[in-house]
Amino acid sequence: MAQTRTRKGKGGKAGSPKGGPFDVHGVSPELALELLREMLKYRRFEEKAEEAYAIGKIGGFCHLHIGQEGAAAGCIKPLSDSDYVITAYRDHTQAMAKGVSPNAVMAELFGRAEGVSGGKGGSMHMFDKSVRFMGGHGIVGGQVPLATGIAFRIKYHDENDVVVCFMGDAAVNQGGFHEALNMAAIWELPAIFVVENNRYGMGTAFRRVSLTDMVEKSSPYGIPASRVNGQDVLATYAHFRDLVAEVRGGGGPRFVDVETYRFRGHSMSDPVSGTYRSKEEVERETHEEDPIAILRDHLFAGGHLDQKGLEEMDTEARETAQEAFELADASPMPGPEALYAHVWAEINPNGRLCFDGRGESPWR
Amino acid sequence: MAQTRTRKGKGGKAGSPKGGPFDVHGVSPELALELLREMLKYRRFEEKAEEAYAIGKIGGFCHLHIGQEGAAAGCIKPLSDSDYVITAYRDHTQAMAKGVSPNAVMAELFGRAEGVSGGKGGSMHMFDKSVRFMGGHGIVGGQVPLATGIAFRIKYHDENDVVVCFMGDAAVNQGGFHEALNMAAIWELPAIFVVENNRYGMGTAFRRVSLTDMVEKSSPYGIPASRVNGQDVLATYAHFRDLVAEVRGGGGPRFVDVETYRFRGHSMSDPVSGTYRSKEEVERETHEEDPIAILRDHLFAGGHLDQKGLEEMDTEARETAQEAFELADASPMPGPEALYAHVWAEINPNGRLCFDGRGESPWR
Amino acid sequence: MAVMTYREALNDALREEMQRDPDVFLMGEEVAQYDGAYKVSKGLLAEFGDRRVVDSPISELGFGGLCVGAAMAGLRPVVEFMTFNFAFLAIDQVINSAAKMLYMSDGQFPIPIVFRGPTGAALQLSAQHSQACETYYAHAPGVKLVTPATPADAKGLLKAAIRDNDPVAFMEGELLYNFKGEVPDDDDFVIPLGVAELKREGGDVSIITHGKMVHVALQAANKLAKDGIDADVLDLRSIRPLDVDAILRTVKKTNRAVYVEEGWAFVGVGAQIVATIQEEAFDHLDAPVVRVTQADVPMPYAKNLEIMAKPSADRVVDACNKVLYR
Amino acid sequence: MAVMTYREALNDALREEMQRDPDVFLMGEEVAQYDGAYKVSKGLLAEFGDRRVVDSPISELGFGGLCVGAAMAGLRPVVEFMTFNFAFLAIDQVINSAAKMLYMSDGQFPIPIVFRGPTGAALQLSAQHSQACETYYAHAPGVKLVTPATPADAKGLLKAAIRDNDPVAFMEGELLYNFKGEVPDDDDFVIPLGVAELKREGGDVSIITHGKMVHVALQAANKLAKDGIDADVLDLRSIRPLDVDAILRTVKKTNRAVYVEEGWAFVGVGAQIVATIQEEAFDHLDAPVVRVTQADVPMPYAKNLEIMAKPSADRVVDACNKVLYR
Ligand SMILES: Cc1ncc(C[n+]2csc(CCOP(=O)(O)OP(=O)(O)O)c2C)c(N)n1
Ligand SMILES: Cc1ncc(C[n+]2csc(CCOP(=O)(O)OP(=O)(O)O)c2C)c(N)n1
Ligand SMILES: [Mg+2]
Ligand SMILES: [Mg+2]
Repeated sequence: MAQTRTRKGKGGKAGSPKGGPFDVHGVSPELALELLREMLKYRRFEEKAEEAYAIGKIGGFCHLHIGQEGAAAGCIKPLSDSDYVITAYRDHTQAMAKGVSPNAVMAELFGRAEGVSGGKGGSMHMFDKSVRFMGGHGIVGGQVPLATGIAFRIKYHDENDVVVCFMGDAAVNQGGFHEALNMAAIWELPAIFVVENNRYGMGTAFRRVSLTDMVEKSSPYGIPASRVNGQDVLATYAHFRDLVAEVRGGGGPRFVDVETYRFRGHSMSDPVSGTYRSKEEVERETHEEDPIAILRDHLFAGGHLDQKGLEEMDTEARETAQEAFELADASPMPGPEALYAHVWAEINPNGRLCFDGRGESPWR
Repeated sequence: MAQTRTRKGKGGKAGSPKGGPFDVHGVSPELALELLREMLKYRRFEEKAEEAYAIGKIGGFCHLHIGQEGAAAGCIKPLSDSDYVITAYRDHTQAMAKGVSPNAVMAELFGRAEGVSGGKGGSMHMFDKSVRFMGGHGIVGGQVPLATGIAFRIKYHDENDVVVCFMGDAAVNQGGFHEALNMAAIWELPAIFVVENNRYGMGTAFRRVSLTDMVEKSSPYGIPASRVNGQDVLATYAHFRDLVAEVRGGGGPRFVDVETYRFRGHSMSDPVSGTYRSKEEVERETHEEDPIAILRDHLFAGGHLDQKGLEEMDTEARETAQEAFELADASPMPGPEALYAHVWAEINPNGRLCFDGRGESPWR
Repeated sequence: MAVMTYREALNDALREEMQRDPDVFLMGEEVAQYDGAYKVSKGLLAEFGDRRVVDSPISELGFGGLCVGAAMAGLRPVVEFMTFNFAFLAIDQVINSAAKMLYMSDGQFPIPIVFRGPTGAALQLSAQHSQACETYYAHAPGVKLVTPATPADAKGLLKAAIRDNDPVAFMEGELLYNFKGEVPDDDDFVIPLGVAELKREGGDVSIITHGKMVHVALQAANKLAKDGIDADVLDLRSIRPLDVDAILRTVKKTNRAVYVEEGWAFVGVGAQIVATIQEEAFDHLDAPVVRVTQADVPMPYAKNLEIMAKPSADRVVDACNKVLYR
Repeated sequence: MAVMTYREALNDALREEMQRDPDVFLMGEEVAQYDGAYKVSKGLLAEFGDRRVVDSPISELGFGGLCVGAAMAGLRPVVEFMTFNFAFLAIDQVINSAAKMLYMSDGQFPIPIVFRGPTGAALQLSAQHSQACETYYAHAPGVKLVTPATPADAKGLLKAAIRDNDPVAFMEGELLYNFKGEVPDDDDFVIPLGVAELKREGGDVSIITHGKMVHVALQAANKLAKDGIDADVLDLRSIRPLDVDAILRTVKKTNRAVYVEEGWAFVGVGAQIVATIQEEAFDHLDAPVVRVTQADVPMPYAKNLEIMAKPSADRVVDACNKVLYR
């Protein structure tokens, strides 16, 4: 990874003021090391997925999270097991951050039976109820009302959990976002709405489709907004640790602009740079704003990590990714019975549910 | 009409400061008299519609504008003929304010061939292209994107017109409102979005479905917002006169909270008061905040009108309403050929467009 | 047996299911403080409080989606759409979230939700408030579609829909709410989805229908009876699951069928029923199946035009005569 | 005749119609600066500028409705939905505004608009990105539905759709964009809506279909030919208006028909075609019409399952054999 510089003029709690980043953010070096380990794991995983896509092991759309690992690690780390996470289609690393094994994510990408969604969801639709990872949704903004409903359930049962809802910067132009935030506000639901603001929705720069800053977007609902530098995982972690405590305490919903950058194309078919962003911009960001490099440098500077330690960590991450690849590749395709499985939750003994005339469905 | 008191603490340009309301608002007494005449016309018209509904001459849903006449008169008066107006289902008086004859509106309510929409639209769907009255729309919030499109057309052809889009306070909770305002903002379209804020969407008080004030609703789009007392038609007129000039000059869109009150039930089937607002509240508002009485008192106080003049004006308004009733009642039902007319704009000589198997359509 | 209105029957079903299962809640516009735009939820706020009877903003996409999310997390929402005409705004969440969630998640997230409200025309509500919406909810696998015609069915089917673990679109009729009929007193009166009911027994022709049109079909059957024609009237009650056996039974008996549908014919529910009949009872048909539907126009406001646009008993009689070659 | 791709043909049609009529403009996500998510609008921004080629925010309901409003005010918008799967968010404006406006306004406001984009599945895009959406746009009167299968049709029909004064849903196919074919050079090459094309002439059985499935049907016909069966392949090209005469012509010739549809069978376009055939050619049918469709499941991601879910030439062959009682 490249040399880094701290992102400037972005507000929030970013940067390395005196006292050092660990002290300022109240993050122990151990935890910081753990965050680095995770981000490296995500990075190597996504690189492996990229590789697998290139050789045709993965199909369909595949949206990598490379460059944005700080959001997955920093926002999700403060959550407890019973908290919920939901996101859009760029969902591999959030799934892993919430506890899904890389093997199950990779197998899903390969469309195999051992995938976390049985091979039926694919890249955009990772689901794991056991760790309360609620998907993986492909309609831009569609997960925002869903998240609000999960938060509704938490409040309905007077539970202590929170839901973190990720979305891209383009999702705030969807009407459903506004409708959902309004309801979260009036009913004081325990939801944190997180924009992974990578500045582009596909090829459209956020500033071309909004006259105002991201943090303005929750103001008509009276939802407190904040901004944090997502490339600084320590700041992100600390920010979410505090927010989660507020929301868990009954403080109502929050809206957070997590500033980040996508180091790859929108999906595998989109070039890294081109019509909508310059090669220079991408190179500068990749060079200066890599969340992994930034944290590595902090840890080096604080003496908590050395090159050898980093290399060990990286080797481990690469091995995890490689293992995921191999297991996925060895995992069987879903059996033909999977085609008709789980279309319906119940068999109605009366009447017919399936109408393709093929005679192969269990729901005749 | 009852005695009036000026609405307090509502910001905007309401009230009667020294200099008198005419001077303050730069409205000539003649224009003020004209506004009074119009509001009286709307009031008597709606009362006549109420009567006609009660005896079964009008069917379906019928949403009266009684109490809100200040918005129709004050917001639309500053427009020129080539400007556009579009609104929701509570549309009778806006149609008249934009130039549709009361006769054509009443005939539409009666479902007759001479109705402005040929009897096919009814109360909720008044349309008159010749005066650029663009409807009459029944899906809450649905007219807001449409208005934005009309504004798009104005800018596309570099014309000098503006579009005024009315909506109820409940419409701001529709996602389409947000999507449309954002586009109006980024493309600097000549649209004025007007909330006729009567404090209730059907039986739901605005404060129950919003934590913030109405004027906050356009802030994420960077659209300047303002508020005016819609029961003070002079203030409303002056406010819109100024806004229209700004927008016509290329100032981009505006958002206005016009504070008003509905003196009747939501529609003919909804009681005037009951579960969601008290009898006392309705009586107080009707008593103290009647836009007609407020203007009348100003005109009396300034010596521009006396009781006799008022009575003449009122008689004229009643006659207009009565004539509309009688003409509507005498107007023929649409002929049977109207059933299939205007389903399609063109006959495609090839292929069939109509599929009801009745053999009566011109679009076979 | 108690005699009650369709509205009261729905209200009973909601109340009983909410009493039975604390995870059932009702959300929609005006359902709580106002007791429902059509008073279907009357008294529920008083009994269950605003935690379980929730007035929503006018945000169909938002509260529709919110309830799908609540169902993902284990609740059993009943969503009231003031009418299905407004639910076009929410249909993305019905199709793309509710219908597909279980499948995409390989069975992890069932969505036990009911979307209910009136479909079709009332009186002179014009084009944007009078559309029959069945087609939009019948097409996609993953959503059930239920269309009760009587108070007893309203109660028994709504209870079944609420207990069902799949998303159910439950389509009522504004013009049915005041319709009275007998309803069994049994607190556990549940009518399983997918069972059609032969509302009238006859041997000459099969009138097959669903929802509000059941009453039009029965009227037509009475008229035909005076003319010596004895019709079966089959009420499908649910469109998915579909009681294909009952359809085939009546068609194989009479060899002639008419489908009556409130909405438009083109790619309507009736088109599917016709297709099913000809696929599975081809050799039993003595005449093509004829459909009686709304005129293929948006619903006009004017009283006379609206009457012309709607399907009528007379049109059904004509259709029956046609398939009987009379 | 030039040989070009379906994508190029669409691009040509857009360019020519924009040159021809200054009121035609294109709006959608990524249509301008990015040259189109699928590059259909390539070069149009450069030629026409950002007044007429407009990148929208991801606000389907908003820009769909905006364009309907622009059409009310006299422009002729072409709306690109990145795919029709995302247009569920906008369908309220298509049905409740675009389809009903002319009628509600008694003919005052025609809505000359084209909503275009891919429908149905590409490769492994999973449930939320692979739905065939025809049913939702075919049902309501007031909207036309066009489904070109070849480059020539893509060009000629898109030009017709843009010139048409009614709202047109114009459904393309992601998997068709690279498909090559001959396209007449004529700048005024317009194919009128409502004219089906007999893509292959045969006398034994009629394979009727639309859109992408035309190619599957032709494959099937080739396989059948090897087996001595000669099939008609009829491409409807538009679903509304529907070339009923062409359907009846082929059915009356062969007396046996198969409908092939990319999407689901239940209340699908095929159901309507079956209903039309049995209503109007009942006595000419020697066998029930059989439909070949997507499996009645949301589209799965896994490659093998997706292949199983889609209609295939082999399934069409089987269906033909079935109606031929072989
Ligand atoms: C409703 C809808 N419209 C369009 C698309 C196509 N699409 C997929 S991702 C995307 C861009 C989203 O950008 P953003 O929200 O910023 O998320 P990012 O990809 O940057 O993470 C678009 C337009 C979609 N999936 N859903
Ligand atoms: C999308 C949609 N949802 C619900 C309705 C039913 N409805 C008609 S008017 C109305 C209340 C609207 O209130 P508001 O916007 O404040 O306007 P007002 O009636 O006060 O003028 C409702 C819920 C509708 N027409 N459209
Ligand atoms: Mg983005
Ligand atoms: Mg209101």
